[in-house]
Amino acid sequence: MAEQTQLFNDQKMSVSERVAAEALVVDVGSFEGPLDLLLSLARTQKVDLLQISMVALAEQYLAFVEKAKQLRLELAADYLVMAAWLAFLKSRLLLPPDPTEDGPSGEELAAHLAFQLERLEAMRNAAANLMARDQKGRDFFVRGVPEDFERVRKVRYTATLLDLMQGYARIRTKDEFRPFVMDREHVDTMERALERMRPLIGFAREWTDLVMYMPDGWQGDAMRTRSATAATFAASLELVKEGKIELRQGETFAPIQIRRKAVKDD
Amino acid sequence: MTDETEATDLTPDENEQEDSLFDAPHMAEQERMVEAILFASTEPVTIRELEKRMPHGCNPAQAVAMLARRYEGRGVRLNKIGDAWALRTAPDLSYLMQKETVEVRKLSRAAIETLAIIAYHQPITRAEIEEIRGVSVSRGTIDQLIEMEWIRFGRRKMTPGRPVTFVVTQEFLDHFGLESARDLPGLKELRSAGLLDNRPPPGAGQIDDRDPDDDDDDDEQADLFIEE
Amino acid sequence: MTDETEATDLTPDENEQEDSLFDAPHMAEQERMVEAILFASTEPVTIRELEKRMPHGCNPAQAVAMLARRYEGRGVRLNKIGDAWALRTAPDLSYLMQKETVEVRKLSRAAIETLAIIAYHQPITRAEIEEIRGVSVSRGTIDQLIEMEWIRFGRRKMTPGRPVTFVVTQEFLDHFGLESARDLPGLKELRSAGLLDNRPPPGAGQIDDRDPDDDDDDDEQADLFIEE
Repeated sequence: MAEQTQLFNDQKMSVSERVAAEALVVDVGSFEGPLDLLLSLARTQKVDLLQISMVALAEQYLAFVEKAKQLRLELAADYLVMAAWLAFLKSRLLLPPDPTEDGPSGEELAAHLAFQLERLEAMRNAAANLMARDQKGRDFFVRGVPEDFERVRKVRYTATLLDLMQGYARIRTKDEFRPFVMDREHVDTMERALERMRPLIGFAREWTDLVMYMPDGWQGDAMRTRSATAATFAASLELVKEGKIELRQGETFAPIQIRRKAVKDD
Repeated sequence: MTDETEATDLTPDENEQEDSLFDAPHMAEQERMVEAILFASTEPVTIRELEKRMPHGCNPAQAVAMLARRYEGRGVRLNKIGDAWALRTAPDLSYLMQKETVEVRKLSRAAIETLAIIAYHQPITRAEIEEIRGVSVSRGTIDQLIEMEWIRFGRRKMTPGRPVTFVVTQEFLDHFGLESARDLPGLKELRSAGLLDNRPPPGAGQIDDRDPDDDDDDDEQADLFIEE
Repeated sequence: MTDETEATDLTPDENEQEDSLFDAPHMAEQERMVEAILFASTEPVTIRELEKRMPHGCNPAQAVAMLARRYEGRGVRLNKIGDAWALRTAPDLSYLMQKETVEVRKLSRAAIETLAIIAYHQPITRAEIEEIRGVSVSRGTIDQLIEMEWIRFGRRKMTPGRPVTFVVTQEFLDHFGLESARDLPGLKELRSAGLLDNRPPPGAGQIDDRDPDDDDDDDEQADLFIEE
């Protein structure tokens, strides 16, 4: 293979081309992959990329790889893959087409490679042209003092009529609830129940359902009802202990009733 | 250097300049230079500094004067700041420079209560509001409501000190869909509407009335902070 | 009740505004407004945005056109960037601006090429960029371009794997003084030379068994689907 390459090199490559190819080897690190290298090699042919001799290019490339091997340069795998592919391409281009073989012809493959090289070069030129344009911050400038739109974060406050009425209701009934502001919401306490019941039990000459001593507004919500019931019941037990009231229940789950303890008063 | 000569090809004005390599550029060109420099500069630029940056022999003071005339009555004007110059947008257009992002927030409990008291009792003095609320009314709350154009000053009370009163505005009535403040439901109606009975404890209404179970734990703390 | 009627008198501005609710300001005034807004902003401003910020009934497109004429040949010029407009200093005066120049981050060759490939081929997938450059595109390169706001993700391709695509941004256009990506230098020539075609390698079957024609169909379909 190397011999063959050498042969073709002698035939098809001028000395200067070979020297150029060899010079590139030293620089292998600066190439961005095989396509980049191929483009550099193609430029040494000094012809339009469309007229480039793919056979010659393949040979230049193979010579490059050969040289790298001699210099014991580690070539990345993709360079070797490209070398194998170019060797294949070259044989396709040089040998008469084998009618039994499928796939694209050597000419088609070569044309595509030429297209790729041409496209890469076109993109490089485009990139250079782009960077040569007038650029913001280098050739033209934006306003130095951006009076950037003052972002007025306008907060619009809103409220509904319901909020308003509830707010008012809250204030107008505040007196009743004022002492309890710091209490846990939804939780009635025994202390509160006691406070509520003490002034009332004086009037409880008759048996009255304990439910009557539940705080206003605590029915309806299951959780609050439960809490208020427990608190009221606990308070009633406390009052019994203090000897202030009597407690009775007709049967299981019947209403619990209380009455002022008659003994003391009478 | 090459920049300059290339540049002259770009603008026809500059061709004339070429003949006069040793003369200063035309005044029209000097005006352009001043314009570009002032536009791009992050700070006001003095005449001295302009002189330093412009080609030799320029008369920046004259160029600045020409530029100032050119911008007269425009959306941008040339301002003198100390002994330096800067291009700034015309002050009468400053309203265009604001980008409003409106964020809708619920009014604080203090504000709602104050507003409610004013609505139900107007005209009412600040002292009277405080008496009803049982806490002092912060200046901020009143200011906020005035700024929202929901309340405004009413006439002064003919009591000692002639305190100002507050009343609600048409804007307020519009917002709440009321024809007049007298349309506000009375206490009795509030009660029959269940607003008094089923009232949430203080603080709860502020967050969300509908789901009282959620804010069990927060409420006590919230209460501590809400009152100003 | 008298209070309420007084309330409306509080905002005098509204009276004036009311008159002009149906008449937009004069075109000369609209031009001033556009000038002030564009002048104040470092970013290009779209016609839509101008419309939003100007009083109701204005015709910013016409005002911008008038303004563009006014700034012709001046030290500052009005650039069209996509459907947005921005005032920028005239490039021929760049030699005066050295002071303003900000050190532009040096881009690697890979980054510059990748940028150009995206600009000329957009929307383009990473695999397609790699096919053109013949090497893999490092994440850092893409990240850098995204961070500079020169490229952004475009829509996904409707090909297997639905790869993301990259497109250039308005900031890219603004930076290079382009009105649109169609104005890229040499774009027409490259296209007519077929260098912007997505030409699959012959016998792509080695990698991908589908008939190359199939790909074309897919692309067309992709376009159909993307609209949603």
